[in-house]
Amino acid sequence: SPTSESIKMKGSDTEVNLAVNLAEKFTKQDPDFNIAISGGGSGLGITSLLNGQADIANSSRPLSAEEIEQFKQKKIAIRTVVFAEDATAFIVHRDLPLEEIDLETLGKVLSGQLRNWSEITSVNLPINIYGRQSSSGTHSFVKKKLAIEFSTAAKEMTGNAQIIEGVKADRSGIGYVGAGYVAHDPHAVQYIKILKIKETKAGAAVSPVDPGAIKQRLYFFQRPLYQYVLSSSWEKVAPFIQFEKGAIGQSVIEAHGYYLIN
Amino acid sequence: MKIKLSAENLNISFGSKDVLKNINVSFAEHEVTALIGPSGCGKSTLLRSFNRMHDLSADAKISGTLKLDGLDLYGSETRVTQVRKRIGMVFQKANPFAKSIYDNITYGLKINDLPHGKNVVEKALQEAFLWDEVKNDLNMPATRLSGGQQQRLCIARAVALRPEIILMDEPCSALDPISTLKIEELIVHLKKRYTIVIVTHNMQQAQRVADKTVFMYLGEIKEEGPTQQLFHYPKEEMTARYVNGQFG
Amino acid sequence: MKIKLSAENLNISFGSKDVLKNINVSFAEHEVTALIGPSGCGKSTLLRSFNRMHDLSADAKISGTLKLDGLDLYGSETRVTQVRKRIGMVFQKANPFAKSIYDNITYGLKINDLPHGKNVVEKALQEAFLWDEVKNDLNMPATRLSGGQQQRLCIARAVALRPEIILMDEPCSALDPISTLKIEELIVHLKKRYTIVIVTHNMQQAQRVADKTVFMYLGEIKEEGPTQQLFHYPKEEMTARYVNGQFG
Amino acid sequence: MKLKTRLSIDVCFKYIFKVTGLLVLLLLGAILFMLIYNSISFFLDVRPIDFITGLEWNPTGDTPKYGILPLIISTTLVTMGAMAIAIPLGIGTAAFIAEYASPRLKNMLKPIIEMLAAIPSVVIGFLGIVVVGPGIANLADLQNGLNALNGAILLAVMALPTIITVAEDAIHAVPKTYKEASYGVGATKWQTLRKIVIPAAAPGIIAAVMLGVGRAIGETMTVLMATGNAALLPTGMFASVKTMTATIAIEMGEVPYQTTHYYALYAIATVLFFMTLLANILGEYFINRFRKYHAV
Amino acid sequence: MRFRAERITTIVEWGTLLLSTGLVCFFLVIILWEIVSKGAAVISAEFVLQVPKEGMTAGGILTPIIGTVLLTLLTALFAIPFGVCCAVYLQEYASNNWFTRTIRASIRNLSGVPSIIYGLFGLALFVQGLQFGTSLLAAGLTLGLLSLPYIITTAEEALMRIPNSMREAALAVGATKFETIRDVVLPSSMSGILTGVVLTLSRAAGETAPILFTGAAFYINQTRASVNQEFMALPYHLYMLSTQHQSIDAVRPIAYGTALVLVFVVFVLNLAAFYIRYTYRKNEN
Ligand SMILES: Nc1ncnc2c1ncn2[C@@H]1O[C@H](COP(=O)(O)OP(=O)(O)OP(=O)(O)O)[C@@H](O)[C@H]1O
Ligand SMILES: Nc1ncnc2c1ncn2[C@@H]1O[C@H](COP(=O)(O)OP(=O)(O)OP(=O)(O)O)[C@@H](O)[C@H]1O
Ligand SMILES: [Mg+2]
Ligand SMILES: [Mg+2]
Repeated sequence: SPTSESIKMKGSDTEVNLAVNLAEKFTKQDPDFNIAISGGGSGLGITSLLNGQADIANSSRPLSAEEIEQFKQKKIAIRTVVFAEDATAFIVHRDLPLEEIDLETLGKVLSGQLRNWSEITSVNLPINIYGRQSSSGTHSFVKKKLAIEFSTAAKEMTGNAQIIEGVKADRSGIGYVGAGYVAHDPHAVQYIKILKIKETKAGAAVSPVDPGAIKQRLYFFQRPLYQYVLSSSWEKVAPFIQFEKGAIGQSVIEAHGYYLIN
Repeated sequence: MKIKLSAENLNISFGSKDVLKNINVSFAEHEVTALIGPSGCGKSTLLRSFNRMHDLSADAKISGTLKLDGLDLYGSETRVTQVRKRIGMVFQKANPFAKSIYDNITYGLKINDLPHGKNVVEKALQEAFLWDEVKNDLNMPATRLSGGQQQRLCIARAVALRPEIILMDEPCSALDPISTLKIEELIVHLKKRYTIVIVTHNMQQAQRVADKTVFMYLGEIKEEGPTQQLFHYPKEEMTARYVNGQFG
Repeated sequence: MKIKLSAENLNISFGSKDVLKNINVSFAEHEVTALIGPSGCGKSTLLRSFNRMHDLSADAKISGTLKLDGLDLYGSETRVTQVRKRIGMVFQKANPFAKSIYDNITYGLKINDLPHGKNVVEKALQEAFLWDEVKNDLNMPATRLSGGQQQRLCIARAVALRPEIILMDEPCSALDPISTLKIEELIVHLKKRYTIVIVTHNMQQAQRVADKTVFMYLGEIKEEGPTQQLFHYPKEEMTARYVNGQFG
Repeated sequence: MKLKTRLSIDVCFKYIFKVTGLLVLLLLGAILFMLIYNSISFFLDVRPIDFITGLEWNPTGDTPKYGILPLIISTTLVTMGAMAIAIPLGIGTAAFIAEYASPRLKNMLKPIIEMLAAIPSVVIGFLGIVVVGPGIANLADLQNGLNALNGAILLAVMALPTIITVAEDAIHAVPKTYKEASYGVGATKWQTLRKIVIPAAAPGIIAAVMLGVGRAIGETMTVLMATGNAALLPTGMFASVKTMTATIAIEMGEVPYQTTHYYALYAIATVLFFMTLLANILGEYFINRFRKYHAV
Repeated sequence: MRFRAERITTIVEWGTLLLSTGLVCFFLVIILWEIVSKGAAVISAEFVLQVPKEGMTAGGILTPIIGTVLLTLLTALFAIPFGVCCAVYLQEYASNNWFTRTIRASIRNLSGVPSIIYGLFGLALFVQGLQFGTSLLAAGLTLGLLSLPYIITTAEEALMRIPNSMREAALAVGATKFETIRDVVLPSSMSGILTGVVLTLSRAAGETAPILFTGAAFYINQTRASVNQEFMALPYHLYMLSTQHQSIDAVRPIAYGTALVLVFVVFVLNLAAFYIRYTYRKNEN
């Protein structure tokens, strides 16, 4: 049967845990289903498609013009699936007296122009930035959205989880992670705080964990999550994609703190 | 008397070091020849060249002709394994295999497709005066034997193959006087069938066992001749000084 | 004659193996004493016990009293380093340090805070009849010397410290007759100042150099006495067989 | 068996050994080729001098920066920190085991060292996250213990067994006769150890240290997990550092193949390769200098 | 006076060495204590025999255990024959000239090459070049390459320890070179070679960096494996659980359990090496 053929799924770290849960649930329905899931980042997923090392690429960003060109050159046909919506949350330590932040200030913080919390809050602590490695999809997403270069003092953590760990322990830390990572982790919420984002200084503050706002696309750092599938592999992958869109799949996505497609 | 083994114009060097210089020597059948000379003069080197042990040293350069019954030992058609089967060797340092005593004797026999029953082993060990000491421990690792026993085992191993020539490099250096005496008896006994060349530091030993003695010095043969003549009426002053300037 | 070094009721065992049994022996000042006996009888073990080399073997058990000029060598107040400085040792196997020839001699001098100039080194090497052969290569690694040269270097190293006693364990076993003769001369020369104990397998050597000879057998002292008497009028039959049943 | 058969078997195996041998050498040689080939591709885009002396590593910026100096300095810092801990401890322990420990103690210590060596680097890295990191943060009153010191401590633990076993072997291999000779002229145990045993074992000990250095420079997982990975010029042992190996491990996952950034990672690997090579060659040089004293 | 000073220095000297030894032991105790005390809590038959569940926050680690076992087998299959043959070639056949000396030095250096570089090479050669894809095969070969220099050097050392007089003994009774190697050289060096092999494999089993890009996957939903598929491996699993997983606190106990199993696996391999060395040594003496 085609489903017993092994499927390779690679890509965004943001989506990898979700994919694992989906695969696990699907295996219960179809015990022959055979999948290998890896993280590594959106870029890895997409290049793996190009190199024939994956059937599905999870990506937290759209294809770049360059990548589209590469697919064309290699005559590789792919199909795009948007299967969830993600919001990037900015987190600080629970004790930091800061609830919301506007884009301009956030940009200054992350680019290293502001170096001490005293410039925007009442505490005198140096700002510690917990970021992702430069080639991560989330990293480039935030960078592009804010149109800044990250401070070179930013720590580069190898995953969302490490960022949360870092900020948890660091009163002066700020970091960014997929909203899903914090929304449903009761341990995390004890120690960290999710900042509300204002697009302008006067604008309304929006939380990334507010489903209503996300649905209305009000949160500034929100983005669709993609799955790119090799057309040649579509047949063996299709049942899984169907499953994602079905009732169980959708509930898993929600339970993970991501949002459904309108 | 028939010449069994000979070297003509033999030169050996290791790297840039000349160790043997234009050696001409021959060993007669059924005789015992002793090689004497001060330490480092090249006795072992000469002996080892006959069964092509220098093939192992990459930097050894050998020129000249070595012959066994007219067979060119280093000829391109000559098979080194056959040469070594015909020329047995007992080394300066005892080197038993890390096998049982029994297997030490049979190894060479098996390799060469010779009979290797228990009686063959017993015979070889008896010839080397070792049988009585080890007959109940034939399966013991040979490495557990004492130094002197190991040396006799190596002699037994060589003898078992019934070679035509036995080269012995100081076979008694690790032995006490009584075992030494036994080995000397053995040598005298063996020469009826084999041709024997023995390196020794011991002047008395040379006189007791050797028909002919060759005196080497600094890589050259200084003098050779019948043993009694060489010891008692040496032609060279160097020889006289070496054989007399000492013991008893 | 003054007793310089002595052992009373000495027993030594390694693990469960008794090697020396109730040894009583003494060595007189300015005399050469030879220890003879078949291989494995315990000569080296006895010699090594005097400068406490067995401290290195964990399984060595020693009982009895060893005295140097009345000082208990194994006493709790006795410093082993001082014992060893006063009792020089030349080992059965030559054991030069992996240093230059020069440093081999000066090492012990430096350790003991003694003058270690070039002249001291030269003197020591001359006493061991090695100076002429190495005077141009003092910085050469000692390990490159020939076996015999290494042994003489070890003698030089021991002599350099001006010990009171020199213990020599077969110092000539690796030497050619000429070097042997030189070492023997050296021994006879040294005994004017030092007390010397020498282990040898060579009966002639014992007779040439020793004032007194001790014959050991299986860990016991079978007989001792003035050399000439022991060799020519042995009291024990065992002794007679050992000193006669062999070489010319 | 007939002599002819024996001789043909002999020749046959000679070729089998030779061919497999050469094949292995070829494969291992290909590693160097791959490094150089990809590095050349990189240096077609970026000038070597900018690469080696550049103070900024930011390959995904709007104007990508490929300065490797911060990474080299980070690697050096962590390695030297590790060696400062591991060399004295290692040689001390080796000497203790070889010269002072009773046979029973020795039989206990050797397995301990081997167990330490057996622990995979990822486990050490894990402990860096859960034990050493928080420990450092507590003691030094830092927000976060993921820094160079953490990496150095962990690498020291990883390099120690190598240093100890190799050095102990070397010390143990010093012939007993050397020691006897030294005791024979009245030297104490300590003097013998320092002046005879350790010099005689020097080649082995230097080899040990060099192996340790090589291991520390090249260790990936531990530093990846424990040093915080900030691509800055490090300001001290408490700074987060991003070593060369960690850079490769982090970024290779996400770079598109055959891009400048991809080649840049191979270029880092090449530099890393030559750093370890240098350590080894230096070690070799000293080994040869000492070995001539041991030539028989 | 001098006597007392001497005794004090002796104590200080001795103490220094004892202290460093103590510290080294202390490191091991800490490591083991941390892993065993926290890991033992989650270890059970289920933990070892079940696949990961609930997004790897529950269940066991059977899949990575299987992956590590297969990976190590593959490594052994590739590295042992090639490594030993290469060592025999270098030690017994190749003449000792500048060429072989260079080769030998290169091999020594290769054993010092960082494992991540082998990962890069495996990616370039096996995954991309030979089109094995990210797979068990590619990763196994990569680890095999990584192991080769170790196996070659330890095997060469073992061969080198066999004194020439042993070879001469065989040659002198008329053995051919191959017979000498087969009957005398290899048997005498077997303990050394085997010990080196097993230790190298235990090292390979614990490696992470070389499999990062050559075939290790974050999650596999099946326990059956084949050489052209990706796999889970214990060290990679631990790395992922401790740095990449979404609920890092929820999986921490599993991470400890994984660490414990991993350490157990390599310890068992080491014990095997220890045993081999011990029995052979006993037989040799
Ligand atoms: N493989 C080798 N490489 C270099 N030099 C060698 C080699 N074998 C022997 N020599 C040198 O050749 C010379 C003669 O050595 P050989 O072993 O033949 O002496 P010998 O007469 O047997 O001495 P001894 O009585 O001490 O055994 C010595 O100077 C030795 O150093
Ligand atoms: N460290 C040791 N452990 C166990 N046994 C030992 C040790 N040293 C010596 N022996 C044993 O003690 C006995 C006497 O040895 P020793 O070396 O004193 O003999 P020797 O008389 O010097 O012989 P040789 O003339 O062969 O040198 C031998 O049986 C030997 O095996
Ligand atoms: Mg010789
Ligand atoms: Mg002795």
